[in-house]
Amino acid sequence: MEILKFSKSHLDFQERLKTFMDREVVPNIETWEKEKKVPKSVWKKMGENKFLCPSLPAEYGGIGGDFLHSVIVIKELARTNHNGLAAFIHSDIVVPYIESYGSVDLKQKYLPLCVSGDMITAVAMTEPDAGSDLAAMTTTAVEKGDHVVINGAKTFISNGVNCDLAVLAAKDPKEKNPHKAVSLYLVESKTPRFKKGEPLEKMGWKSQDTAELFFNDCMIPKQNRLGKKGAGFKMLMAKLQQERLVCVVSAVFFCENMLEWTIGYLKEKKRGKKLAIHSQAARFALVEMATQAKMARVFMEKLVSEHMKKKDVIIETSMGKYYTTDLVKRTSLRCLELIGDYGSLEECPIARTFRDTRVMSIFAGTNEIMKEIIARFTLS
Amino acid sequence: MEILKFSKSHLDFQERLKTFMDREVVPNIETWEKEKKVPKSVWKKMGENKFLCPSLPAEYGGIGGDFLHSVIVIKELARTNHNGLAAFIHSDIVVPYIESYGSVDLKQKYLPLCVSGDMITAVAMTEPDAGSDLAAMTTTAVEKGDHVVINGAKTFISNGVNCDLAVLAAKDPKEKNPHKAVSLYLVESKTPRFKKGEPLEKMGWKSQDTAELFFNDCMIPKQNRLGKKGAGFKMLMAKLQQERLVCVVSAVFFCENMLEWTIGYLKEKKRGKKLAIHSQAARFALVEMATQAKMARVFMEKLVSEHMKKKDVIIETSMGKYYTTDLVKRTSLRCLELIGDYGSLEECPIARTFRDTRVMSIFAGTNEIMKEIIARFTLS
Amino acid sequence: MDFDLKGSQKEIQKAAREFAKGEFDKDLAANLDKEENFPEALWKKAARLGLVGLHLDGAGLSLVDQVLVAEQFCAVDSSLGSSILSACRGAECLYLSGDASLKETFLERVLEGQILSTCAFAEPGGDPDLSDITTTAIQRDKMLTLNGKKEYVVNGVLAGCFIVLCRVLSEDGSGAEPCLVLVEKKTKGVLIKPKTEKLGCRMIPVADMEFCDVAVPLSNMVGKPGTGLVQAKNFLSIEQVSKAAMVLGMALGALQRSLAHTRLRKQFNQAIAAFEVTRHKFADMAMRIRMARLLTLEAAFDIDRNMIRGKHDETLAAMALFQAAKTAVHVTDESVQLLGGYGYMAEYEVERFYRDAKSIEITQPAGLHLKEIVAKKLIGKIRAA
Amino acid sequence: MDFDLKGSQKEIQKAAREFAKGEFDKDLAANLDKEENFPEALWKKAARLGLVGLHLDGAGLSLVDQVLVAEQFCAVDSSLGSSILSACRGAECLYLSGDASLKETFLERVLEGQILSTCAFAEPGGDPDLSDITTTAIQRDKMLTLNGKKEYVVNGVLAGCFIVLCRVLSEDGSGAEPCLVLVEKKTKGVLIKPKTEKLGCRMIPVADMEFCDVAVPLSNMVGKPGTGLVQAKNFLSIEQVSKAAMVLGMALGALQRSLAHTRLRKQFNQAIAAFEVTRHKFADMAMRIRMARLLTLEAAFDIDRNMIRGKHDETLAAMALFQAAKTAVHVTDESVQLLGGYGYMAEYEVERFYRDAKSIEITQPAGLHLKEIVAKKLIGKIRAA
Repeated sequence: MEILKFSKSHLDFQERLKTFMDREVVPNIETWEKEKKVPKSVWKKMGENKFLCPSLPAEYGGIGGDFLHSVIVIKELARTNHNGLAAFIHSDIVVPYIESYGSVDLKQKYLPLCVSGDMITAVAMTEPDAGSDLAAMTTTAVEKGDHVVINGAKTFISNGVNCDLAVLAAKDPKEKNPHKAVSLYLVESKTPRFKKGEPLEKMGWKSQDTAELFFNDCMIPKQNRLGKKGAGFKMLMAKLQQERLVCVVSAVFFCENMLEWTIGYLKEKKRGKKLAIHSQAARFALVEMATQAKMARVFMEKLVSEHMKKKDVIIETSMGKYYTTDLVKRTSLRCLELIGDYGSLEECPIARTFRDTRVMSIFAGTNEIMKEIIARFTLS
Repeated sequence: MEILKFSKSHLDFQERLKTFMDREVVPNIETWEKEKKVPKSVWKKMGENKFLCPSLPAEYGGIGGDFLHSVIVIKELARTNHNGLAAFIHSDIVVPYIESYGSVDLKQKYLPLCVSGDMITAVAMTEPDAGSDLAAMTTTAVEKGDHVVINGAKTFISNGVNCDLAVLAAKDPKEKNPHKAVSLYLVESKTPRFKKGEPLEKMGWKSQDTAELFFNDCMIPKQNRLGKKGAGFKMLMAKLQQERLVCVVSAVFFCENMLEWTIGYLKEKKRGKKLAIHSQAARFALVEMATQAKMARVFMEKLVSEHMKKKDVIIETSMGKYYTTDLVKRTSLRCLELIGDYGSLEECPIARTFRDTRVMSIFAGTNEIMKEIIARFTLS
Repeated sequence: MDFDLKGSQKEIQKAAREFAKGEFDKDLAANLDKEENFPEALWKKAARLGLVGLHLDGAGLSLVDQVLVAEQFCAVDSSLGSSILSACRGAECLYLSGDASLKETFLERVLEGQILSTCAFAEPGGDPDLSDITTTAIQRDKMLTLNGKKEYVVNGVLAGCFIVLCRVLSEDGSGAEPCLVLVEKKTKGVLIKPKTEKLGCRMIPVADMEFCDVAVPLSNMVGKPGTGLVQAKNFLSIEQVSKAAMVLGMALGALQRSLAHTRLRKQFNQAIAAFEVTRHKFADMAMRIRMARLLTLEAAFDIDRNMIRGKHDETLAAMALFQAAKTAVHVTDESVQLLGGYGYMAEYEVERFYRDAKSIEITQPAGLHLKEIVAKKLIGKIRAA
Repeated sequence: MDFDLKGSQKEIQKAAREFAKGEFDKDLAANLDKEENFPEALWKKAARLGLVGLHLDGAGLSLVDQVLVAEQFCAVDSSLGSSILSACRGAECLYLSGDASLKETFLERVLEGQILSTCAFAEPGGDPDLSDITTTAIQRDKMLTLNGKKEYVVNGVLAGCFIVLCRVLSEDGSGAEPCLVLVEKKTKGVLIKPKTEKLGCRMIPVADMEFCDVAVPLSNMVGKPGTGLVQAKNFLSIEQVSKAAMVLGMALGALQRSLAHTRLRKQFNQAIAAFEVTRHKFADMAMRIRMARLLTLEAAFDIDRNMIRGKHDETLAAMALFQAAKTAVHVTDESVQLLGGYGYMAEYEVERFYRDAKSIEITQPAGLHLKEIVAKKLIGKIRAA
């Protein structure tokens, strides 16, 4: 039932990545979860091993791969069952803005650093009072001569503490049309008057340095704007397909991993005279979850395949985003029910997956927003 | 998001079929629903127009098509919103037994008549006290010299009243191993001591002549056996993939049709100051149903594609069978909720679809049986 | 707080069960369902025994009793039960707000099983909250002249009297206050267009109606002008509870049938009821029925105690119907599945229970509207943006 | 049948609400959750006010009162509430079956907030119905010697006394009748292995236990040998109702928080609570809470009235916990979603309510086992094939 075809070089890449994860990531996760972030050194090692931005061409130091490399990274990160080292946010969500909309100068300056892991990136879009509602954004960017002055605050920013470079969405306060007011800027974290908050206390993504960012008369060079002035909204829209697709891919792998673990556990777990796996109710529950995961997998693969052919599948990807992130939540809830007492301890990996995946139906546009979008495009 | 590729000749076939349905089928459905069967003449016309058994080769009068022709027939039949003229049971479920397991003589004798619509076929497997449990079958076939004597009763037989030829499953009473006891026989309906019951009163499939069949010392020639003696169980198993796939294909099209109709209705229906389609709750409900239908569609197309490559996808097809027949039921229930009062009248097409599709999670192996099978193959 | 039924309640329950078990015939039900006929003889018999509208018989409303009867009737037969119970539909308006003369002329005849009654509130394309009623009753001297259209009127062709929600206007067009007016079927200008071929509840006829210059005496007003909407909503609350009880009965009846079937029938050498998944389906059904039933009884209790003072909580009835209907559709659907091929056959009844429950679930007041009633009170007014 | 609370019940409800609102501190809760600590000071204060184990204070069980308190506590704070309410876990066994001396020595100290109590029933790999208990208590003279393992013992490290389900044997190995025995923590041979890093209810410690030749006086038997399983099941019924009440409180608390948030917060120039889909989510949550709450109160009522005579319906408690937990997980999950990004942040509390509710839902007695209790009675014995 496979749709995606992985080449020998993809599989080699995956093997190297697996080894890397087993050696450099898995043994450190518990520490990172307590420290609420991953060390920058592991990003650097990811870069050294060519696991960051795999689709960038050789001129920037990349391996000139394709989106299947991204799928592999997402898959192997899901296997580690943590989300601190959120490489896909950097590689597949943030850096593509620079690649697609940056000037030649910006690309030559920053992309090699993104590939090498010297610079970790973040996208600064969400604000305390404007979640999915871009029109309500209040961060301002006023262009003055060769500079741009930024004021405002952003929240829920993944890689917020570690980031060296942020793609920032801000509004021209003079432009009244909200769809023409937003521009995107590259802001280095060492810029004066750019302050980062502490990592936020969250239900999950414990090792993820999600934070608030503050800009107080923060001044950056004008050439750090990505694309045309006022084109921010369009650029954000154009990148949504890949951003949501990343969520779909990740959600599907988390579903598969949870099922694999839970089946293994129930095959070993005694409940009185019989093994837990021999309960018909448990078996049906597993079959139902496996069926939904299988259908989601086929759908995900088809989406990836269409995306790689540059097709517009934004509606279908939005469907996938809401459906699979809801599925991963339901799968975690139901696996925990089957596991029982042991699932109430953090020792049980599904406890963490439950906490970590819960955010997926909230970020990158809540599932309610997904449904609104789909409705607008299909019912009008 | 398409996976299946239809050729020009497929599309021509579909156009001809559409015209045929509009002319010969749709205007008569209400009458057929009241009469509890369709006239044999419409089967004959289907045959004359080459819509029966499209995958049979020219030597039997067929057009030498492939399973995509079957998909087209299922789709266009679903569009008529009735199930009396259950051509896919004949073409894709029953006749394949003859094609795969019949002797040269049997094939030459019967297949041309199946293609031409002179003979309507049925599969006689289910018994009053043995639903999905083949081992509990009690109909016996005793081979005596050149003949076979059959005794027993079958129930819930689709095309039961109209059928001219039945593929009958019966047991050798001397064989104790239930998996080796069953053989398949071709029984012509004109055979003495083969009696048909009246069409059964059902929740739906009103124009379908589902009936009981009775065999009382019914004698048929020994050469009417399909395949080897005692190989019935294996043959039934081998044909399950296509039988269940037919259910999946049909269920998906019924989902799509219901959604299309319901969206159209809500776009016209006034509820006080606004149109029903402007209710956010209704819109989300439609989006959720459309998403599931879309995912099921992609899964179905992938299954068809693998099936056509002769791959073993019995597990995935069983997943599809339970999931899509459950989905079609849930879709009908939810569409009726959105439609409201009008849905409580038979005039509303969804009322009939609701009644008709309800049987899909029961026939061809109940959904509980599907889950048992999937569990056995994936959790052991 | 006390969850036990009183002695008198248990007696009523028993009387209803015995009547239904003794009188409801399986073949009759199958036949009436097929032919879309009302069980006239059974209705009259039930009325003679005081089982029709028994909640309107005492010193105050006793909807709890009515709920108990509805459950028992519909458990024995979903269609016979629901049609008999709907026979005096709307008589509650007469009971609560009709004057002595209306009560004598109509309410008594309804309770005695001489005529069927009903309400005609909803209009084509109207808002489910009835806020945009356009049917008018122009007042001149002692007469009202009605004009307007109503849709999906339950008991359509059969009812002898209709309680119509309209706006009463003076001759000069002023006023337009919502009011209930009783219209007899025989009155000139009352047009009834039956809607036949129903999906479920086929023994309960439904019709669209049109009033063309229908003249009725002023004394046919049920309550004063201006009270129409409140009265209509009160009735709808009562109806929501009654319907909730009916569908719960259907759920119980389906559960009993599927339980009996699966206890007897074997698959793979084991009774179907012995499989864990089957067992848990039953547990699930039993839990849902029990919860929806408590909610329905609470709503009935609240109406009995508080409606007369206008202090009942209208969200309870909406909750009860919403949940009971959802439960009943689930349980009847699951019962069809548990009976397998037999479940799909008319002879085994559960498919009819399923169609009946589904029909009640989707006909107004239903679904989104019921949720909106609950949400409105819970969330309250939100300051404008 | 009467759905209104009595005056005394309303007073208890109010007292519990006032205590929780006055004493439960948001930062304290966040901190204790993080550090996995028990709110000792609050527990003692609640005990002093008679709010710990108040159902064991009067002439008979009054679990309905306990349900009302649990709801109020857990609505104000899921973790503080549930941990305080679990402090006297198992004291019901002493209340129902302990002799005067056990009551004086232990029950009073538990109710006064001097020690925590708990039950230790389940064993590693054991059947959820406790039919295969292997912990033994060998009787010699006036002493019992306990050996065996227990798992997931609530209040693990903290409890001063454990009520242990074991089989009492004579020295020659005969007997093996199930019995409850009270074991003090300080007794030699009691090994406690804490299980830390919990997913939810992190203020309630849990531990595995081992008894190695633990000697306790014969007078520590709670009830007679042979009554252990019945007593254990009675306690589990009580616990099921208590847990149901706790999770319902959590659901209520989450609902209040998400309602407040969405009424204030705007998206696309409209309060989130004004969107139809949001409104219907609230309607749905309110309905489910109300139903599960009725079921929980009915189960408590039934136990209060009938347990002492052994005539209670044990399926009610199982139903109540199953449905209440399902409802609470749904409502807290939905609340996280309604708060969006904030819902995922610890500061906004609902994620903690969600983890707490989920933890209760999945720890024994839970899920499949509860359904089996219901199914067993509903379906009854089926003739063997």
